[in-house]
Amino acid sequence: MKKIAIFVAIVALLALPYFGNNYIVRLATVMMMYSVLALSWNFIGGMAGYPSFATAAFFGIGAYVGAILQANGIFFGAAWFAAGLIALIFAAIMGRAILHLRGHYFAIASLVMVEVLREVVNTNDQITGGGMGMNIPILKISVEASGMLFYYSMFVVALLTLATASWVYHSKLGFGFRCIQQNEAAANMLGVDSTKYKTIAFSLSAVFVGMAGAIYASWVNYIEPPDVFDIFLTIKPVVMVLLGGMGTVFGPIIGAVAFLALEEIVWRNFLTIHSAVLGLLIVLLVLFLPKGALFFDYRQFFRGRKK
Amino acid sequence: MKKRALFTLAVSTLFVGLQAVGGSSSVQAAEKTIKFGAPLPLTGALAPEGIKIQRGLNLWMDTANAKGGIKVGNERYKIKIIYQDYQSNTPRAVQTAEKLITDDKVNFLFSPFGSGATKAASGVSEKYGIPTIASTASSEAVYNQGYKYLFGTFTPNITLTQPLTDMVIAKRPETKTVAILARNDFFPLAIANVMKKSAAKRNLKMVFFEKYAIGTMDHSSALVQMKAAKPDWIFATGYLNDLILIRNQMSELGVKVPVLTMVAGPAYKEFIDGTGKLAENITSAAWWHPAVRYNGKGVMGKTENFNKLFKAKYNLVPDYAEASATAAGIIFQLAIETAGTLDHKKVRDALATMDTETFFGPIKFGANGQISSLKPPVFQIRGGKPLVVYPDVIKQIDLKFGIK
Amino acid sequence: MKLSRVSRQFGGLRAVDDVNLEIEPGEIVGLIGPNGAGKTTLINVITGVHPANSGEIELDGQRITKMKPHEVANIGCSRTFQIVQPFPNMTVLENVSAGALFAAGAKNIRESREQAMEHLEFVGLADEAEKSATALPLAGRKRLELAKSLAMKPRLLMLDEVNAGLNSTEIDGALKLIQAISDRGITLILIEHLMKVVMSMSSRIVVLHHGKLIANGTPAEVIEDQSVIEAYLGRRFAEKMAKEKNGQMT
Amino acid sequence: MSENIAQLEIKALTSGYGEIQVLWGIDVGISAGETVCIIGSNGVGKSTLLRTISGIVKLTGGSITLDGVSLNNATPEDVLSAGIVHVPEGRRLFSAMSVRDNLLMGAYLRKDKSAIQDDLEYVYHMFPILAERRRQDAGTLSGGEQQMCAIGRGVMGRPRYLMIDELSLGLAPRAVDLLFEALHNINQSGVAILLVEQDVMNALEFADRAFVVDQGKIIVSGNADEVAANPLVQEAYMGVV
Amino acid sequence: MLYLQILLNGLLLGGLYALIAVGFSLVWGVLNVINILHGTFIVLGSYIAYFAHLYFGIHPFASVIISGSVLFCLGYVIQAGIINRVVAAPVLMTLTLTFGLDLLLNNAMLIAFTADYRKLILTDSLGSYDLWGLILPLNRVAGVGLAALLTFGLYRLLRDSNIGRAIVAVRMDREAATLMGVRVNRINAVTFALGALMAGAAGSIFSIIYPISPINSGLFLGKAFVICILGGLGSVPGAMIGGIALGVIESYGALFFGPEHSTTLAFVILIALLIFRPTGIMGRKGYE
Repeated sequence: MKKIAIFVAIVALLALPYFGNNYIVRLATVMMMYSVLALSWNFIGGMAGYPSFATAAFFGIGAYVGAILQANGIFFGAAWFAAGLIALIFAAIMGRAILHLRGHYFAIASLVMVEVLREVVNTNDQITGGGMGMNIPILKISVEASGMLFYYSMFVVALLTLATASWVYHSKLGFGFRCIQQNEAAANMLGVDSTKYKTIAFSLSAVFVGMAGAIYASWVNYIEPPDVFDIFLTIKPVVMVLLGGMGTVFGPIIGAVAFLALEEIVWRNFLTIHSAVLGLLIVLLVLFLPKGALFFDYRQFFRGRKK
Repeated sequence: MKKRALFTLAVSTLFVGLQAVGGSSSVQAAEKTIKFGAPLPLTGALAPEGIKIQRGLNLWMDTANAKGGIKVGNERYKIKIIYQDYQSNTPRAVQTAEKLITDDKVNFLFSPFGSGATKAASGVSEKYGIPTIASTASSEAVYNQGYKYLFGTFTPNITLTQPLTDMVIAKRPETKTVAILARNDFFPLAIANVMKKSAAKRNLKMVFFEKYAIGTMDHSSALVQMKAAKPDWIFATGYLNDLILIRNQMSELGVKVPVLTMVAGPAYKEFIDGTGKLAENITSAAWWHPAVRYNGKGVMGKTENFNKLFKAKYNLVPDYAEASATAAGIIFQLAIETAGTLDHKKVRDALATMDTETFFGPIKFGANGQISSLKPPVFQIRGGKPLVVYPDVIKQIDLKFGIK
Repeated sequence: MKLSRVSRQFGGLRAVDDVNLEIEPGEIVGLIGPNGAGKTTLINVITGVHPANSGEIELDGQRITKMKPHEVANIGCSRTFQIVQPFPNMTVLENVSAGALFAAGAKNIRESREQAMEHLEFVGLADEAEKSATALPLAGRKRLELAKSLAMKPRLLMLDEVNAGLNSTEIDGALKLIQAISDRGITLILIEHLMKVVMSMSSRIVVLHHGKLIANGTPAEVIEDQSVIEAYLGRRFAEKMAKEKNGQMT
Repeated sequence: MSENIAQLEIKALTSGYGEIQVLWGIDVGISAGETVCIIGSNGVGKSTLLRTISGIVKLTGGSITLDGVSLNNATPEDVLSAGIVHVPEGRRLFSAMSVRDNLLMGAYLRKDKSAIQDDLEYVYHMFPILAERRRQDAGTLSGGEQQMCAIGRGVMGRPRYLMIDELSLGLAPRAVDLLFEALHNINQSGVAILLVEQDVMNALEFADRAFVVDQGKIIVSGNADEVAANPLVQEAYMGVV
Repeated sequence: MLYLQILLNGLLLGGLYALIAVGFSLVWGVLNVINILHGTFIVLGSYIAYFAHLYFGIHPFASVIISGSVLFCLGYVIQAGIINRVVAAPVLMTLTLTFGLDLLLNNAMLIAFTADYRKLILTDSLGSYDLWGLILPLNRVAGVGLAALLTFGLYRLLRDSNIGRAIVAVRMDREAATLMGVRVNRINAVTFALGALMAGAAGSIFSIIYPISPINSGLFLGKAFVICILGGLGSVPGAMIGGIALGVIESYGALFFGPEHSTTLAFVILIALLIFRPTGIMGRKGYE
């Protein structure tokens, strides 16, 4: 049942560019990007239970690494891959430094990472263009072809993230994350090397986001620090995961899709008050459904038959 | 369970409401309309600018529609501008532009705010071949991308700083040194760099050149250093809030200077309101000023008429951003009426060959699409009003020195 | 297991004060003392939660003084908590398999589940395997805690107040279980507030008071020890008892 | 003693935390001005009993009444207003607050400013060391002084019933003697005292009556001297008969 | 002289920063809630001062009372009505909630007041005073003086009043406070309201220094974060020391590294502090 559903979904998404117009494809690309962000945050925030606000930092790193490499003539695919790698290394190093903090302190340390990086990029204008932003070489292919290229690229990264999430969830690693999330001291006593596990979770939450950031940069052709180190990039995945269900495999994706749908509808119809409507939704969500709006249905759906 | 039900109810009510709102607006298409897309930063850091552009565009739309709309061949079309907020986020501006083209199927597009976002979004309109007018982009880099469908109403930045420099030196030959404080952001930095060039050309010595971060809440360190350098001329760039703060702190710290130039802001009423007496004698340059006098074609007619209509609608004196937005609309209208069709290619050609005059000034685009005919005025704030000091044709008052 | 001159301070308080102790393989050692005597702190020191400020700890000749908790766990030294700490959002089986997976080196989750199931059967919780850990009553949770520790395949197991809060039938069950664990050759340290419980089980009893080791001997020796009685029942009660005893003798 | 009519009446009280039941039917009655001690080993529910009376823990069955008025659904604030003050285990002083501020917190619900001042003087008189250290942070006091401060804080609530959890825990004998002396004085002023204590002999010597709790039930009760002689007491503590 | 002047500037800036952070820190320390709304509260205070001055000619230093009271009430209602429902939930929940509320309130302000920058201009500005070459900007000095007075007032309130002691007590030991008869929910609401009051008062004072726009809320919030970590959480002296430290660091940072790097410097110091000394300069000991 579960496998059929996933298969159908993948086929439908693969076929999407042949049916939808450019705007739909663009929206679908955003959806894939959101899924990557939400799934990634879920590693550290949902599974390991550390309230990370560093997503925008990884995204920005990815975007700038990808942009700089491409500006220096590196093939775009290689640049994207390298961007993910650099984000991963950065997360591993920073994770070592800040993962001993707990609760609010960790949240803020991760948030401040975003601020520091934005300022660093802003002031190193020799490499990054600083406040002038950066242009990424445009691919010499047709509108439709480039739309499809970025859609499929984002799709592949999303699938990769999902596959990783699914694997982690069912492996020793994910088990360890869940132990840490529920009781770190007890997990330690059971032999979980929590420092190592947390660092892995943090790194996992960075690598795909870094790639997505790089693809995004190529896609929009132009990036500037406030846009890729945007605090909303940090908050949105959290809301998506809250919406879909923390610490689950598919929850983040469902949350991402739901969030995008809401965002689009609200954005289109409430020109001047869309952020208020979004705020209201968040408030309602936290007050009435702290476990995730869509948490229960699909979980039952997937789990029900197994036992 | 109860909570979930409640939430579902809330969300579904919201959805129904949304659909209702979304649906109703697209129903009445009985009369013929031309759709213009305008991605604007209506929220976020650039919201004040976005709202200005919206004002300018709305004035054009309402005035033109009141006169029957745009005449295409023998038919008259009503103007409909579809606004989309891109939340001051440049990539979102790109996305929004594409949405307007493919989803809302607009006929023509206005650019987002500023050079950065315009440059980023221009790729989209070029891709789809949609004629696009940028009302607030001045950097040549925007127009030198080889795009065919992008036109802009602002001359290059150097046209602002060069006349200013020439004039200051002509009127006050003892001016030898200049200090620049620039916001580390696309346009402010660009204009600061151009100023540096203009100053170098006139052999002014640069005694201070610093950038400040976006969101800086205190300029006292920079100002104290600047004061110690004793410049003859201080040139500060940034947006309204930065410049108001800088001006106030200059006064607090007793920074006195013969010439103080600020870009971009002093032309705005909010700047003069926000600095009061301290605004006195600040010089600035902009692409337009309400004191200019052009015998314009199109629905606005003369500059005086535009000023009057604007005042009547908003109870405000228009500034260059608002005027440029209105002008962008009129330029579109003139081009469409000349072309006599809505065909993108033909309207584009009409724009490229346009040679006319509007309340905004003479309109003629260079080969790269950037306007080449405009002579931006230099002005100085005197008695709480920005008065033109250059060019001589429309000069209202003589340049005065000394800032306290 | 050997502790030499182990101390741990919190601020000015010496929670564990210069403790020397040797434990032979297979022994059941009762660690007792009144409230706040430093029993749990001593366990925390051994397991690396609050590393010792001074002194050395060895397990089978291996120095573990500076090891982190998970490292201590991985070399076969496990414990239960006084306040039971199951992972609340996991099933009973998952809780136990965590121990098998991380400390006992089960190859994969399936193997750890199989091992876990054995341990659950051993402690008599096999029927509750799929229940949520929080759904168990207190006695069940204590058993779960035991199963978790056993799943780690420990050489040395420290049981922190496994009987606290249980009624007498439950305690009897627990004691049988502890005996069975000991029969497997696992060295046990029983931390108990109650002498009653440890009396029957322990081959040796160690008494802590104010962080200091005040007695170390067989149950019979310890129970007669003046300082132990004083630590437990208060000074006057001890004096009274001593007087009574003297009275009987003379 | 037994002719006194119990005013704080606890009947068939059950309570616990979540699904874990700790108290399994406690019956205790305490009259005005009495001193009662509750003894028993760790984890048998003594503290839970006090916490249930003071309203921190909700009772699940039975009843608590004071002068015939039910306190079953009372909030801690109500219980305090009714004149029952709870000095919790571990003192629970506000460690970064001065001694004086801690004492004033005890009088939080009272509005009678001048009387509060008088009571403050009374506490300082009772524990001169607190007067000396009134400006010092409570966290810097020694264990004995902290307990004095905690009791003083309790007294500041003008209790009719003062419940003290683990008076002598971790304290030097000299301090314990001082504290008992103070409790005696407080009792002399008409305050009933309910003491939970592990130092059995001290407790029994101090109290009029005693209860031994084991596994959430009262297993022995009666006159303090009788209880002291009961071999069950020693068993409850040390497991020896 | 340059260094001295910059020190003075830093101290003055720091005084304002302290006022930004003190309410935020209090709420964080007592309720364990990161109040994202704080920046928006400050802006709202500024608008109140602006309109009070525009329509009634009230000096912003006097309108501190008005904006403080309005914000106090608003804060009380928001806490008691909304935030209290999840006050015990994990960090993520309360933070997301206040983030949502902030979107709501900030957007409401945007519609009500537009994003246009406004600035309150005093008709009788005090100007500057030249003290042997050291320039004292008097309006700002007066503003900082008032800020210090307000901060000190809060400090005394927390130390000397019954309700203040209750707030501190709740912060230190919730259950023990309950045993003293403190109604924790009410204290939570009062604390949040006090935090909002301080934000509103700060807004009033800032109205003569900073241009006013809803857009500015993020700036204030960012500073509050940094100051809290610098000074340690939940204590008034901590917020003051953190604020002054940040002011001085930024001022000298701008001098030595250039103004574009001064905020970066502050953040770098912050991250270093978090890594090596998460309790802040003051450590845990600092108390109201």
